[in-house]
Amino acid sequence: MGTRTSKLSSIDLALDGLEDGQTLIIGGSLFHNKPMFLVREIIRRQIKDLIVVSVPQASIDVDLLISAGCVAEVRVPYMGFEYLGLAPGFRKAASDGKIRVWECDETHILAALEASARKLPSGIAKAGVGTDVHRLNPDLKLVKDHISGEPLTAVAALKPDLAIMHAAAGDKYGNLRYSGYSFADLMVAEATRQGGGKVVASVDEVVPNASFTKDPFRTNISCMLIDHVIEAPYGAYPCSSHGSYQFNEAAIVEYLNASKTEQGTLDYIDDHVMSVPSHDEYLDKHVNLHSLIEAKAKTYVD
Amino acid sequence: MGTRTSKLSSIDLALDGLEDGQTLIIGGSLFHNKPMFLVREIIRRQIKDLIVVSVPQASIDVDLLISAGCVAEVRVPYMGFEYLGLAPGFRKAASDGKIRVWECDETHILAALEASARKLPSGIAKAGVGTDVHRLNPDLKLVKDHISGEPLTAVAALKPDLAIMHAAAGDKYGNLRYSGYSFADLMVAEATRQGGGKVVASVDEVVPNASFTKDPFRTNISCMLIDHVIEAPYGAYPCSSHGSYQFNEAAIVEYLNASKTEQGTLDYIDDHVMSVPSHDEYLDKHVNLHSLIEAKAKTYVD
Amino acid sequence: MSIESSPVAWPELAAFVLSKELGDGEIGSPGGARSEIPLAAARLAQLTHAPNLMIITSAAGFVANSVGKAPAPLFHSTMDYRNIYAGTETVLNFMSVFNTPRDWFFAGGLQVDSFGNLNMTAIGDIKAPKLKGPGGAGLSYASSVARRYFIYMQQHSKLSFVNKLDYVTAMGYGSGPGDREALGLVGGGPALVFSPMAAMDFCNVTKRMRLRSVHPGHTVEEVLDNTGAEIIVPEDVPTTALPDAETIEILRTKVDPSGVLQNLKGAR
Amino acid sequence: MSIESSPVAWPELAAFVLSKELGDGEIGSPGGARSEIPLAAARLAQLTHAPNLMIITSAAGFVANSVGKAPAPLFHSTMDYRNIYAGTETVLNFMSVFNTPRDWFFAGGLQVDSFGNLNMTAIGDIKAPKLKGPGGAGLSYASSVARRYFIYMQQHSKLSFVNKLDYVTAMGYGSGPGDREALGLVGGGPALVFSPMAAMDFCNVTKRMRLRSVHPGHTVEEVLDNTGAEIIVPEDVPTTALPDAETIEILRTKVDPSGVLQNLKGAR
Repeated sequence: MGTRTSKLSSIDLALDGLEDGQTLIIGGSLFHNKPMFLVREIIRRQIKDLIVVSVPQASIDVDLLISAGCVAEVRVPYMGFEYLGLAPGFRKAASDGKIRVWECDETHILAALEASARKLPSGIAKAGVGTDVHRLNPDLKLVKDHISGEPLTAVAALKPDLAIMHAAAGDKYGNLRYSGYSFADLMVAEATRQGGGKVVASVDEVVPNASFTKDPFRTNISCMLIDHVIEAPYGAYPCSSHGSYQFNEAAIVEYLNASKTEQGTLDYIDDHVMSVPSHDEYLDKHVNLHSLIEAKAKTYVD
Repeated sequence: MGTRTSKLSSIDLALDGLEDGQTLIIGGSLFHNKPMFLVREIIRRQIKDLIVVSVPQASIDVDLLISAGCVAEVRVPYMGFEYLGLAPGFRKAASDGKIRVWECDETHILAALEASARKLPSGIAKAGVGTDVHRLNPDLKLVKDHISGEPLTAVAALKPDLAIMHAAAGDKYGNLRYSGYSFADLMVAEATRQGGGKVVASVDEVVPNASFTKDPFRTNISCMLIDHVIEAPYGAYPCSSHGSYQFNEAAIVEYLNASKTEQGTLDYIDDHVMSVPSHDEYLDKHVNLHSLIEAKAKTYVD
Repeated sequence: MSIESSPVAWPELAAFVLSKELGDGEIGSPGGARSEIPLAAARLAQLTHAPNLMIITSAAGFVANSVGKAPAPLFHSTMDYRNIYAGTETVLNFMSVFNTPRDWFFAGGLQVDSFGNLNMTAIGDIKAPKLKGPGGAGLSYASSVARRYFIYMQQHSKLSFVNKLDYVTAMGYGSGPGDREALGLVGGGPALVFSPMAAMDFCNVTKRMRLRSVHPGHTVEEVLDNTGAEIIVPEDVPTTALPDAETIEILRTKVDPSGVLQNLKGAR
Repeated sequence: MSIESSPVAWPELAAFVLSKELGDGEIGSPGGARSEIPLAAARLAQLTHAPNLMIITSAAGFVANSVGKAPAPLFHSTMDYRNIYAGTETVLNFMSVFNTPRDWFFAGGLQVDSFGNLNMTAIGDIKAPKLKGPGGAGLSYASSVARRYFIYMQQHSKLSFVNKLDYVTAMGYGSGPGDREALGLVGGGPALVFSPMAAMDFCNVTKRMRLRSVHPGHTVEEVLDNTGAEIIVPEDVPTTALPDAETIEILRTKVDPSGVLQNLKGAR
């Protein structure tokens, strides 16, 4: 009898094949479950001209990639920092014409991902009808419904080259479990895997396979969708691993403040990414135990 | 401060509005989670000419409705008893031309339900391309994809008038939890609710609302999709409540054997449905404690 | 009495006014700009006149009802994990979020016009915009399906209330009656616009925005001076009613016990 | 040695032959007629040459791998709850079942033709069929997307192997090479047909069914006498190889410890 192959990978193996100009999709939403360790690794590799996708919301993950010069096109329905403000890198790059913005609604991206997941050529959404989005984004096609003839938006299947996501726990075969909400990560993995791309997950903790078999209803993403698992404790930091530890608001505000000037942005990227070649070094330099204890405590209410 | 309204209903209230010719969708699959108590109630009311939908599989639920003369049209991708054989009532009625059969693939029904759930006019599937199904079922339209132009099957949103389903546990507001797999029940509830129909669930046990708030990740169907909850212990019998008790194979074989003759079918319906006007009387007449203990035990392996 | 001297902070007034729009048994999503306010509005409605109202926390898939539950703090974000403790009974899988009813939702925008159309895309030329907005989010989706929706504008100015949007991100009433129906938009369109100065609804006949009430401390003239959109002004425009003491009590002890609304930037 | 006198029952032979078709790291669904056999085939593959193979139990959404787990009995149905104990690591939500890879699946049919097209709909006039089949199930879907698939025919007769189907429920190779590609069917089509008498594959060039091996106790002549479809018969047709003792041991102690396959109706 053979044994199963472990998908626990080095970062080099996991990001092998990632090239300039590819389509990268990032899991999580807003400040939650963002695979920030993997984002920093991509920046360190100085990959250029990425088409970056995230749904429903992106914040520091995509903004940092933009500021670091990795991005040619943004496909994100909401790029911003919610109650903390707008996305500085995104705003500036869009105003300077340095990135293309693929204007869209959540349901356009989801329809495109779902089409890929189901091996269908395209998906449809009602969103867009009556708006300017078809003019702004020619990939969104105004069509007539096959049956009723009413106007709809059609969009081709979206097949990312690489998906990155962060879960609270995983086993060495790639099964993933989240403590809180998993947002669109399952659809992200399905669409990428079915579209022929690669799916890489970082996890706060590698747990035994038995942890999944004893309660398979709790598994959020099956190992069959995952290519590589990397153990990266606090790998979402400064974002949350939803339900495990809260995002660090002060650390996110630090990014926003730094991003007010070009030099500030460069300094931030140097300080938080380029000068810390490994996750361990990042944690040593930027994350103190006290803030982690607080981040854990902040997932509860009295 | 007001109080929340209970959705615990009498069977009369729950089935109020069900009329001849309406579209009825039934949850569960094969021998599992079939709301047999509700099926028997519908037969007792002698509703006629129903369009009956179930996905992916139906067995004794739909077959009994057909044999009892309640059905005009069947929309079920697989009508049969799996390893126990073909569906006797369905086969006979189809051969005699007494029912219409809406030929289809699973993905056609799912696309039609999903369209309703999303308030879209239609859904698409690749299934059907290269087959005779478009000729046999004019509701399935062979179309060209909006983007690629390749052939696809389009199907209009399906909006059932009434959905019936069975869960292991529910609270009085309509939150539902299954012990095992919930098959397509969530989509059934979503499509029916979003399409303007009514959703009725029987549950083996009514549990406190706190049972859902303490682990909301385990809730299979939200109360917002459910109109009526009826407590009916062993309400799926002789089918399983998946993970709670196993289906009773002997009781299903009893139906198959009885269905070999017309008189046998009539006698079965009289014995199991018409002569037992309430669920309590049904349980008293047809279900013994020993078989329930066995059915529970059969959900485990050593 | 002006809002400055009133017993409630401005976000509390917003939550109160919006809560009154929500009916019992309805299902909807807070969200949009400043989601603390719509989330508070929905919880306040549950704890006052709408005990059967169900909240879906937008993209986080938590379905909640606070009635009879221990009070939980209000958080800035509907995606905060701690909303799990605020009466969450179901966590929807992500795709199911889009398969559930929306009797209402809340929207924000960079610009709104007099037919309730919204711009979240950009101000200025799209190739080099003066202000790039955060994007369409789920506004176009939700505005197409929701039975009705509420627009929350963070600023009331001639730049935000305009006659012509730079870009239409989500369609309200288009250019007037019949436009939604002609395009097959099943939702009913915007019902109310709330700004720091006033509340506006839409005329049933013309579908044009109409001044409904002016908040304490503001005047009709002031509103019009700051509105670039052509709106209907009835002869009598009442002052926005403040919540009574009992409602304030519920708001401050059960909906927002930690005073998030009172301490929002610009709350007073 | 005939199958009657062989050490394995006929469903065991089927499970063995099919298991050898499944590659390591693949993902697929048992199911179809007599799902005990494909389920056993997949588990046997996991426990022999394909430890990374993942089983999706069709419409029940259980994703399983038996390697290193305690043996669990084989059940007649892939929907049986007790499959949860057979190495299930994930339970997919129902719609996700259709968003996952299928390197293979198993199909059955009332009729199959020489290009692997299948009829599950009916025999005879559809308005009053001689035999109404159970319906299309998910055959058309799965046959359109799966990388390849296996057809399991319960009977080998001129009524089940035919030149022209009464109805096409799922398309195999249509009427020959290029038909699938022309219709945009991304899956590769049928790879193997297994019957009580023989195993058949498909010619790479013509896409026509081809006799691959004849089971112990049967002859090429017998197969052709019972085949209504025009199939390719190579000069040398080997006898279907039986499993070795070690494989039988694994099958009987780990895959099917309660002997479900040996006791299937018509197993001997």
